[in-house]
Amino acid sequence: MWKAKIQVTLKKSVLDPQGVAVEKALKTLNYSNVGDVRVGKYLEVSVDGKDREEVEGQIRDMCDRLLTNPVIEDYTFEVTEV
Amino acid sequence: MWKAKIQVTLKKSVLDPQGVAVEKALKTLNYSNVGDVRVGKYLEVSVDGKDREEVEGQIRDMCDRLLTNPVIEDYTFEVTEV
Amino acid sequence: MKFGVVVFPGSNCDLDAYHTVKDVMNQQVEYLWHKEKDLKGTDCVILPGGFTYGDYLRPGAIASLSPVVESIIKFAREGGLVLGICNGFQVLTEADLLPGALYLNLSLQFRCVFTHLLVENSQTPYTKLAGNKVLKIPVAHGDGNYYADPETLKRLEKENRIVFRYCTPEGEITRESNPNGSLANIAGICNEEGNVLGMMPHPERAGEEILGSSDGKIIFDSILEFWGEKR
Amino acid sequence: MKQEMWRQLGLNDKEYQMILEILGREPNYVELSMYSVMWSEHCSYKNSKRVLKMFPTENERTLLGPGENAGIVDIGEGLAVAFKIESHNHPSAIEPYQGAATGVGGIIRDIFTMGARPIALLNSLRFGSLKEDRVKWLFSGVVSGIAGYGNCIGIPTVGGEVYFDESYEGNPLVNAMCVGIMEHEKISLGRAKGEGNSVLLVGARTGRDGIHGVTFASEELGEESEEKRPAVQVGDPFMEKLLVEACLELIEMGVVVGIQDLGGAGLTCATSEMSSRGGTGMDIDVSLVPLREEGMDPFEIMISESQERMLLVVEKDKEETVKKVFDKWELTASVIGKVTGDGMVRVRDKGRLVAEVPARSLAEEAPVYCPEMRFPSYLEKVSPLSLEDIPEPREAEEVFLKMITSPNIASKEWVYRQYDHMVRTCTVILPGSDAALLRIRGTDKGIAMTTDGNGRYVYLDPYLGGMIAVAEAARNLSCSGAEPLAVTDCLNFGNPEKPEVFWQFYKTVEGMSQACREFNTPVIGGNVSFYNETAKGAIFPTPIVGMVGLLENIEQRCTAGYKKEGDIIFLVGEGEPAPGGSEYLKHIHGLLKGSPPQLDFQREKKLQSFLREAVKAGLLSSAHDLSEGGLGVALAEGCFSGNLGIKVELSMEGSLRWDILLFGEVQSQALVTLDPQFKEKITRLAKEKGVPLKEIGFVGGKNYKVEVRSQEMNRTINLPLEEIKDKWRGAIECLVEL
Ligand SMILES: Nc1ncnc2c1ncn2[C@@H]1O[C@H](COP(=O)(O)OP(=O)(O)O)[C@@H](O)[C@H]1O
Ligand SMILES: [Mg+2]
Repeated sequence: MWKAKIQVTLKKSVLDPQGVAVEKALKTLNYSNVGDVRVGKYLEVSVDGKDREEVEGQIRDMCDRLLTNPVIEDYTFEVTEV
Repeated sequence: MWKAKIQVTLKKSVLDPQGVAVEKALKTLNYSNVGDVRVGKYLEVSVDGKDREEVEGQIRDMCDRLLTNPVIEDYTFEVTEV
Repeated sequence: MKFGVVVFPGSNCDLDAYHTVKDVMNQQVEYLWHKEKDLKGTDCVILPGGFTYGDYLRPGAIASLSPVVESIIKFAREGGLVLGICNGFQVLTEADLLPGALYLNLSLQFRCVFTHLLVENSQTPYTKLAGNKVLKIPVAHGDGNYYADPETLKRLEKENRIVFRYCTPEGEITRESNPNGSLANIAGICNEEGNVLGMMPHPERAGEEILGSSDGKIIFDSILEFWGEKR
Repeated sequence: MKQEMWRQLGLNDKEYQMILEILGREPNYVELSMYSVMWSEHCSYKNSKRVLKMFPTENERTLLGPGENAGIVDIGEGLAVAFKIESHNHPSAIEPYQGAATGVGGIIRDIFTMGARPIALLNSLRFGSLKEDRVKWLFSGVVSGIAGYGNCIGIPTVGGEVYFDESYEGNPLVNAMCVGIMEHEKISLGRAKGEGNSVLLVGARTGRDGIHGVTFASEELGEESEEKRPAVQVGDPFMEKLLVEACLELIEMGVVVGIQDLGGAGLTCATSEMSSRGGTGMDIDVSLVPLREEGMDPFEIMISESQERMLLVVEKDKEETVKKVFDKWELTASVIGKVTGDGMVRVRDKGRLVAEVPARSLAEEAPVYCPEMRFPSYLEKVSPLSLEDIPEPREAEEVFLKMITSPNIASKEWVYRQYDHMVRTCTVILPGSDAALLRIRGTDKGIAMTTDGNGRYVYLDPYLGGMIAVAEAARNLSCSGAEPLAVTDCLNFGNPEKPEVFWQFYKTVEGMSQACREFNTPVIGGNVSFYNETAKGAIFPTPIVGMVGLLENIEQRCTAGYKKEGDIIFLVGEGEPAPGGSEYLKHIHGLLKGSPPQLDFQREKKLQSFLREAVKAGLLSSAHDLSEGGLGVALAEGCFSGNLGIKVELSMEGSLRWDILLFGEVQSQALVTLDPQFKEKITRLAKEKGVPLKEIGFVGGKNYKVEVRSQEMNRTINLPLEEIKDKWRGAIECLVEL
């Protein structure tokens, strides 16, 4: 069994209204040292598979087909055996 | 400058309707080897701070006060210097 | 009696609550700006529906940290009447004035429909006149799925703090009548003292027959009744 | 300058020559970019402008016709309504949620720009077949995007339509309409008046989004569209909510000289249009524009389509007032320049001049074309239809069940329950009837609104189809009791450079114009969306008519659902149902053929006037027009929304077949129900109006029971309401959610 942890964020060039709102809120809470904030999605997917390579390929595939929209989002992920 | 990457997930005891939906959708796309899926939030926060310890303390603080709701959510994070 | 309707950036049912109190109930009402701590001597604070701060991060989360909420917490602890509707309910849980949390509807979709509510506790200031009635009141939200851990839930049940549950028009508690997947069909709860009520359905949208129901008025009538007796 | 340069930006060689002549020199890259976006089809209407002149644009009620951000109509007591519809098809095709959301955001800005408080949203949607996975993704994404934006900003989405047909596969249509209300004095215009006045940019920061978005909207969708993907933007309804409040507060204070939203072509469009309309110029400095990203080039700043921004012109000494109001709403307002008197738009970067062009040459004086037209050859193939093409089905009940579960007829509740249609507590007729109705606080009045457009009809006969779109909208309003006021339209077509497409376009507008004249409903604004094509070809020509009507007394209103047992059901209006272009023909027999139902304006106007008066006199329990699915479906819809059964008997004359009688389509007919005590009165009214009236049954029981009889045959559909209602309600959900 493998577990993939996937981070999805809006592309750099795309406006992230949530990030802006959270950044502002943190500043009102007196965290004046806060810079840029981005808010995205986080997914954990368990998959069966014979080796890392296969699993990574599949996860990439899932991200491209369903989990993200490349028009506005980027993603990264790590896979660990469990 | 430091960057914190924060993963927020629903607590195990809380039903995750998004996770269920994604799992179902993946299975319809013929990923029959998919097990449990959890969907959460991912945040990237840039902060200024003198050392790792201070920064980690602050991030924990932000998570407890605003970024997560302890009634339903858990979180983990990593901090890297940038 | 004097009501105060809180306005946050992104509130959007403030106008409706204001209208219902003023034009339907003929009571005094003032807007309370989120940045101000002064509650202007109001007897009942209404936290209206909407999307405070866009509901970004979590509904009600950012709003719960505002200056006006600081005053409302104090006001509530002193026994003041606080009614949180929809987003207002979410603010109240985020501010820890009410237990539990409201998160994503089970359907993953926003729902705007008329629901029926069984009044489980008619001893609160908000339900005095509601007997064991079934009220027809609409919901409109994406995050109304109520969650509390098992102990909290047990306590709520035991202390009779579940004020409204979603039900069929006949008053039966069924899965189909639950629009968001809420635990135990919970639509509204109160604090231990009963002076703070949070509810997902919108009584201010059901104050006049022309809008499809005037059952929401019973809640405002109850508040007035309670206030009259108290004085 | 190299040829590739302007061609890449979508300008042709002749257009480049024009620019040389206007400037008397070569343009630099900033200037070229400005021309390229302003002269795109999306901004300049260069292919459609001449044709649109056919529309009537005025009557005794219009306060403002086309040309500004939205048209305005008087509704009495010093009040007026502003409304407009707009497409966001291409962005929605590649990012359905954000594409649709930003479409809603854009149309709302068009309304409050005019000084009106937005009070309602509608949307008209078209998708391919729901059997396709990608269509499901598009459909659910678009609906949740509309919901996401409208719900958050707190404007109820009260109506619209959704249709599914293969022709829209790969190129869905997403048209959003917004209606606002205002006092006459508050009308504000997108005009830069007064030399020396300040120009302010307010709202969101400017980023690199949507660079060349209008060019993207003015091309067919294809492989390259994938490359141009950053054209899609993310909407921020929260920011827009604050913008609405701040701008309306400013307008209320009377300090706004001119105001315009930034939509397609961003700052370039706003500065040049405002100057052009005001007969002035502008001098702005892009280094004063608050940016979201570092290192943006002046040309990027000038054409960025970042959402949730507005351009304001105010008197010099009012700058501080503006800033104070925007501060309160936690928004930024930045002075970026001033109004000048010489008609030039000058753009500077830290003082250095980077562009200098005549405002009018970008806006009003953009090139205008007369594309070639040709009668489409497909029409010869699809027009003839004979009854022999349509085998008579054996089972009436089976056909009926198939009809009511067709996604085009099934309940749209799956869609509208995701929209907050009640916020602002003014929605008196909720989604599910023929038209939505809103009360107007402080008056007895109500305003009704609807969107309509049957692409299939228009495909089969653009002229007739265009007329029907208008007639149907007016009829839907009349069913609620409202008097039609005016029209806003969104014309969705294929590539206008193809002569057959342009012929469709021309004929449709001709038909719509004719109908608008007949109903005295001028077109006060609208939008054209061309290039709705994929490799498989163009979409059905799809004009969407958004219409608003007035009810003087909101107590005198009517809805489509049956109200009580024992009411009599009447079929009113003249007309013979026909199979051409019907849902029955397509869904049951798989045919797209024939002529759409005929439309006779005299009959139609009589029917509508009868309906309005009957509602006003309080005679009717319900009123519902016949549309897709014909009589059989209309009868059922009354049951579904009223939760009451019916018993109906229809006798057939002549050569009409039962399936055509029940499911053929027709214009100028409606179903009304009423208490038996009003029978005499309604008969008298119908006679007065010259409208035939036929009693066909009554409301009652727990079944939908409809019997068709002739001398030779007898067919009965007798099904329990509860069962068929569940099927009708669940059909779309079933298809979308697997
Ligand atoms: N996309 C949509 N958004 C909101 N409401 C919709 C939408 N589609 C359909 N509706 C509502 O569903 C009801 C039925 O729609 P439709 O069958 O198109 O009506 P009609 O044929 O009378 O125009 C109407 O009240 C309409 O406003
Ligand atoms: Mg209709």
